[in-house]
Amino acid sequence: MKVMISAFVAALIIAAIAPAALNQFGWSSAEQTSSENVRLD
Amino acid sequence: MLRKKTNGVAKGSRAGSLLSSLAAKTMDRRGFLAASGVAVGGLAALSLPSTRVKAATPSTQGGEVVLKKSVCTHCSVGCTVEAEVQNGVWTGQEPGWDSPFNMGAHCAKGASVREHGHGERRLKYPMKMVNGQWEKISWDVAINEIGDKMLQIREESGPDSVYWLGSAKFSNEGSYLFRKFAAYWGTNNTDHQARICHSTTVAGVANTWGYGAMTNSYNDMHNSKAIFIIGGNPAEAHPVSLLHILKAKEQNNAPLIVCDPRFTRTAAHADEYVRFRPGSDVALIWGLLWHIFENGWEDKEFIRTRVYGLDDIREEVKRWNPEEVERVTGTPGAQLERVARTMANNRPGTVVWCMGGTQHSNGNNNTRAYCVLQLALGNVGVPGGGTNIFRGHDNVQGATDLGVLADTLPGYYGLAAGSWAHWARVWEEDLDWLKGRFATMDKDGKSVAMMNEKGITVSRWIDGVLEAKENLDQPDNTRAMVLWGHAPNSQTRMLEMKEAMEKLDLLVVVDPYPTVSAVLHDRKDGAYLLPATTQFETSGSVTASNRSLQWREKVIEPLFDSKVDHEIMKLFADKFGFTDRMFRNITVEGDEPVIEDITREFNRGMWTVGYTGQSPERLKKHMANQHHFDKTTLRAVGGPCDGDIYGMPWPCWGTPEMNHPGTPNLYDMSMPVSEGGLTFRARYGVERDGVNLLAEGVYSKNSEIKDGYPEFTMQMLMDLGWDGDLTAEERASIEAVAGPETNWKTDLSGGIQRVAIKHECAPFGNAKARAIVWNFPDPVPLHREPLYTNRRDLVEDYPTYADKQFWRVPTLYESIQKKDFSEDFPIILTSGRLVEYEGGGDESRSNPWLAELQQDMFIEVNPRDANNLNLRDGEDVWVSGPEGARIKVKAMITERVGEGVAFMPFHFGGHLEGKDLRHKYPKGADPYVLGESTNTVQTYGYDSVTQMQETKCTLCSISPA
Amino acid sequence: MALEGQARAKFLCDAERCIECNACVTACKNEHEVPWGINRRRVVTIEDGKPGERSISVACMHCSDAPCMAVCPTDCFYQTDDGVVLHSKDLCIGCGYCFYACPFGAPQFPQAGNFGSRGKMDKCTFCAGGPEEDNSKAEFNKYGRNRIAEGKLPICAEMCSTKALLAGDGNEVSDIYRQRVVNRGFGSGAWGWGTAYEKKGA
Amino acid sequence: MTLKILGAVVFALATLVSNPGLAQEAPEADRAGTGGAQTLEDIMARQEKQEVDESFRSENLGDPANAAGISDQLGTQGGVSDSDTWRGIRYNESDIRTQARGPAADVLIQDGGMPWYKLREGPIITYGGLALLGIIALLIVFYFVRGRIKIDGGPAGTTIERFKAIERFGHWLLAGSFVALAITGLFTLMGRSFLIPVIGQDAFSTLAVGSKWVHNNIAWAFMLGLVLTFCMWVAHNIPNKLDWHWLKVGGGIFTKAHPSAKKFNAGQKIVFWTVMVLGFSVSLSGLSLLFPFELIMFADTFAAINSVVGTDFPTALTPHEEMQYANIWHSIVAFVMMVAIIAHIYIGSVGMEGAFDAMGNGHVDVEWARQHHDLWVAEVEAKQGRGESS
Repeated sequence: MKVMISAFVAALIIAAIAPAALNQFGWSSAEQTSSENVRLD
Repeated sequence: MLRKKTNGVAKGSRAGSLLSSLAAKTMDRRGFLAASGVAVGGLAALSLPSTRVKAATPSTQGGEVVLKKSVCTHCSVGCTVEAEVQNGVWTGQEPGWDSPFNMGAHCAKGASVREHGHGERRLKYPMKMVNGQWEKISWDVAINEIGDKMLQIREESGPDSVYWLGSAKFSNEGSYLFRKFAAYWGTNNTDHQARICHSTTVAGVANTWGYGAMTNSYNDMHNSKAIFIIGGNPAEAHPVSLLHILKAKEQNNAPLIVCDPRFTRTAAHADEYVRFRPGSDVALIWGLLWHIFENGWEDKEFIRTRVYGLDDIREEVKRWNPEEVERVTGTPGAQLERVARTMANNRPGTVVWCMGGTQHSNGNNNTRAYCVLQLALGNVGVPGGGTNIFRGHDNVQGATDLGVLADTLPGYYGLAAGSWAHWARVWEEDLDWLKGRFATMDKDGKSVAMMNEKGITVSRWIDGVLEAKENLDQPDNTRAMVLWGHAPNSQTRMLEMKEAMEKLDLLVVVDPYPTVSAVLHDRKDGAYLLPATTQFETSGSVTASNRSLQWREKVIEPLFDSKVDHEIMKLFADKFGFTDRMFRNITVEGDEPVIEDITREFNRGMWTVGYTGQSPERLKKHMANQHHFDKTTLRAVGGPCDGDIYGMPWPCWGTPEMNHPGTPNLYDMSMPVSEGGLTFRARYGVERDGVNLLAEGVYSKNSEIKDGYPEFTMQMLMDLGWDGDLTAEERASIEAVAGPETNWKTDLSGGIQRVAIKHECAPFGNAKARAIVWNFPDPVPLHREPLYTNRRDLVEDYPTYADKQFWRVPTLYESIQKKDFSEDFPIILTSGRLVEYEGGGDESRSNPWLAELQQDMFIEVNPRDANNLNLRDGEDVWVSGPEGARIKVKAMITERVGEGVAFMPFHFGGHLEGKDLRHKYPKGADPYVLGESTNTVQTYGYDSVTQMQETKCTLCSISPA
Repeated sequence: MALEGQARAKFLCDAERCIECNACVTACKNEHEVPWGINRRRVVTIEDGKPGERSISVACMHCSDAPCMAVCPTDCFYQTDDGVVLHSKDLCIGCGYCFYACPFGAPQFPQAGNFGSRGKMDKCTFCAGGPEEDNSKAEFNKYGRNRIAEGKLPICAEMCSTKALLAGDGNEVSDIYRQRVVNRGFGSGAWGWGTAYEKKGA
Repeated sequence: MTLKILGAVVFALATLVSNPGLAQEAPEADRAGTGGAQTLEDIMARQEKQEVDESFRSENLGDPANAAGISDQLGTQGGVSDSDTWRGIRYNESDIRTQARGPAADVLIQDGGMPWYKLREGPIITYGGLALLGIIALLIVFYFVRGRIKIDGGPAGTTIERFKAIERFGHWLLAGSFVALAITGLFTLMGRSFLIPVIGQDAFSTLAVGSKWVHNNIAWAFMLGLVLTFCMWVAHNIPNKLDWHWLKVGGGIFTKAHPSAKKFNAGQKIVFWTVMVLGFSVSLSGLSLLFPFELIMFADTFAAINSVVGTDFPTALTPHEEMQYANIWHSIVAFVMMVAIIAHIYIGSVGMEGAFDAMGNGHVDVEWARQHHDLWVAEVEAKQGRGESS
């Protein structure tokens, strides 16, 4: 039983950190649509 | 809850009733609108009084909305900008429906000018370079340090070693004050963008028939039966002009003919596209005229009565048979025959040209050739005809008229003793004191007053710095450079400019943006950036391309720590100690001269071009009643401006009290002068080698002199017995000037002009237009190969000029052309505009709404060339020029350019030979978009009359990066 | 849907007139403070640089029977009585389904990645705002200015440099376009170059 | 790749059944009268929702080669009339350039939207929903017919470790996230039809935001669990002839016999491979939805199928269409998995005495083990025996 619970908890933890981790890549449309000659700051 | 909102009667039914009511209310005018090109967009405003109800705005809180009228600060069409201002913040921009120029329309730039109210990337404070870093300083410190340095240079090298470079972005008042300022400083080393824009036009056209400006107007093109555009891409450079061009194309079924090396956006809408080799304009025009003369399509009566010297043209044109034209231009004879016939069968036709024609080492020949074409067809001085020369900047026409030039005082008076005397009278200045401000130099034995010598042009200022002292016709090199509203990347030879900037003792930039001048050089000190405002932060008049003046209201207070141009001039005048003299007749409130007083002052002196009738009061009245003016004739129908032409296009003769309406179309004899009619100007005497230069028995409507006549003088009035019409005051004022010698240009009372016009005569006389300009290097316009040409076979037949010294600097021609670069640099390089940006682009590249649309500098290459050079679309390439510079840009592979020709836009800057200079900008003042400037690889080459730079035709090589 | 005689908001772009000046694009950005990377309207050029080059300005077409409305999992779209297709950013979950469904690529998203959220969808409102109270600050912040409620038409069409972009009641718009074509006759390629042959030049 | 092919085939079938147009084909119209333009028949046919072959328009796009030479009269007009141009735009056949940099900015018009929507709202919801209800009903019936499968002769009392902690962790990671994904997925698919009428839009929107967040993020846990379990159990799940015998007697469910099996019997192997194959596929399509425009896979899948099967699936797909396919495929696979897993849950819990312990605490009754996994028990004991001796 403990194992089962811990697995569920693990699933939730993974879900929680996933977006934070992915957002590091910078996926805003503004960045995606500006060339290397642009500074948007 | 959403349901409630959506089905809610509130929004739904109101909007519903809006659109349907629209339909109802506008039935009657739909026909007109559809025809006039005002689309349904217009329907809303025109049909709904509620459009002007300002209750509803973005933020309902925060005070009521004030509507301010200004004029777009980009190109020369003069689109009205309607700004909504809420407690000093520019919150909204509405279409200027009432403006006869743009009828609500804008291009990408005009539609985004509200960004000036944000000013994110503006230069925010005065800055000083301290060992390589920009540091914030106060205005006082800036003015003092700069002033002291200048006075020291003046001490050591004379006033001519400080170069005052002005701008087409000044208002008319700013321009006039700037030229006056240079005069009070004591130099003619002052100039502005017109030099590298339309100087060859002004010189060529003015010397052909009197005035160097657009003869008709954008609106007048509604009357054109044919439109011939050469070396211009209005669809990108003057988009709103297409509103008028397409109207003619659609309503009159007028053929639109576009001659250009590129298949431009304009060409895409043309009926006829003539592709020709860059730099062969004269050959192309003579090729057209060959067919016209062969078939006798010329207007013989017009030529007999109003044109001088066309026979010499015929001689030259005989050489240009279709075969030779095709050899030189690459254009098939059959096409030119068809174009010639089209122009002959569709009169009146108008000719439009822009930088493509002017920016050549033989640019003055091009512009005169275009004029000759129109003269031969009898298309000048008629509605729908003329030469509609589109100027580039919002006030480049005004800045030219008001003399921000190295070769003239305001009003094209020139630099002769008499000219100075005239302006000294206007300024109520002691002429000898003025003379004392200028240097004199010993030139081969005799001493020359620099006061009467043309200055160095903006295109050559770098040579003023780099050239050996002894080669210059001035006491010393240029040591201090003031770039007051000028983008250096709009000029060629940028590597040498970098060197020049570094050699200077003092570099001063006065501009709303840091510009490339802030980053191009590697100076450690002696450089200053002073934040000027845009024209939306002040008021004043601006002259559109069609010579109409419009009044700008102040939209917002100056942003950050920036100051308006005329205030900065006043601060320098204080520093140099001639404020009291310079502002003798101009009220100064705090540090800011009163704009209206400046307008009134030039009203009192600008007799030559008729800038005398446009008082601030009349200008404001026109702006307030824009909707009273006819959209085609530009004449007010009823209302307080009844009979006036919108903006009183110059010449607006006489004093404001005289109430002249302005001149819609130059040289149009079908109207009396008092209503805007005109003749060709008698500027070159009455006869030459026994040939009469005056008009032959033709004259403007109701003229009391039924023949040609010279320009008016007091003597002439007396001879005609018209002097009785002068008032006592006028007579007194004339006596005070030069008695009987006083002429229409120098009479400060305007009496001579008033009386001449009372008798429906043109004050400047009634003469013929000159097909040959005997005082130019090529009296008959000749084709001359560009300095950098890959057609070596043509160099022998059509060589360029001999090297010569003029405008104070040695200028090279044949010594460059002799050398053959075609081996290593096989591709012809030309340049031009993009719709999103303007000029050097520092302003427009700092506007995110525009910058997002053009993020990468590129070069257009024809697919065949691209494949031969193995370039790929969108990838980086190196472009190298014959003078050793190279730039890294993206390749755009397109059939827009023909084989062997490449094109680059000139708005980019901030990169140099592959290096990104962003870190050198003052913090937070770097434009959103940076890129290489085409002018880094653009080469040497200057017009033989005006020193116009050659940017439209050089050579380059391209290779993958 | 719309009743008999009911006005229907429509855009129409006259390709004979559009010169790709992008005024419609910047006017839109200006009016609604649209951020970088979001394009409520765009201009596309066909056969760029070749004979027959034409440009048109495209945005949300405010379809009578809009696919985006049909597919939205939260049913956040609604249509005004003028046929303007609007949506509620409060209900939008940023799933991107409207983008899959839209034939014209009108829906835009602040986030390029779909994880977490693509952010609230943004698109052309025909300058008619959103569900909030007309011209309220909330409405402006979410959807931009509500010109329709101010008695004006979409800014992109009002500022079009050559009046190529028409906006308003569908019948009005098409009438104007028809009259233009009639005015052009066959002269300016309204039906292609072939028929134009006799009319021009000689 | 094989998975993708499988996917496409299933999808193709789904499309066929869902496409009303194929039911009745409109008669080929004679368009001579209109010079090739559409006729009244075409319009009427379209209004009657018949399938109209539009190639007479979509392929009538003019020919630049007809253009007069650029320097000939009206050479600027090109060889394409305005109506050709508009058709080109309508069928997204035009060669275009735009300065807008957004994704798919160069797609002018894509038609996939409505078919995708119809497929989603129609067959997917209907058949998918029925499948779920069906399997549940089936199991209930089965329960009453067969009852709970007991251990013959009752439990022995002594237990034997069947799954180590890490194995169970992997299983529950997979299982837990799958259930979450299934439920949130169903919200997104069916919420508008079934929940909004009940709880209203605002409440549902909140719920949808939440379920979307869970769905998008817990997916990572699912994929991790998938990998873990695969690595741990793939060795035990290679099919062999024992499985053949096991299947022949139907696992002995009805015969009450106990065909011998190793750690996993054929039934469990089927579940294993179903989960692995479909789980992998659903993850792929999920990722492509998670990163729009980044993972483009259907175009080359279809190309592969076409080359193998000789079908002609579209291979020039707009990003929109890619995502439509991904979305549909995602839900189809998900439904198949849900059906399988529901059955698995039944047999692993109420369906069979002693089965749950295996994943519960990992220790199962020896007797139960002997009956269902005799060979495995033998193996284990042999190991232990050796262990004692050595």
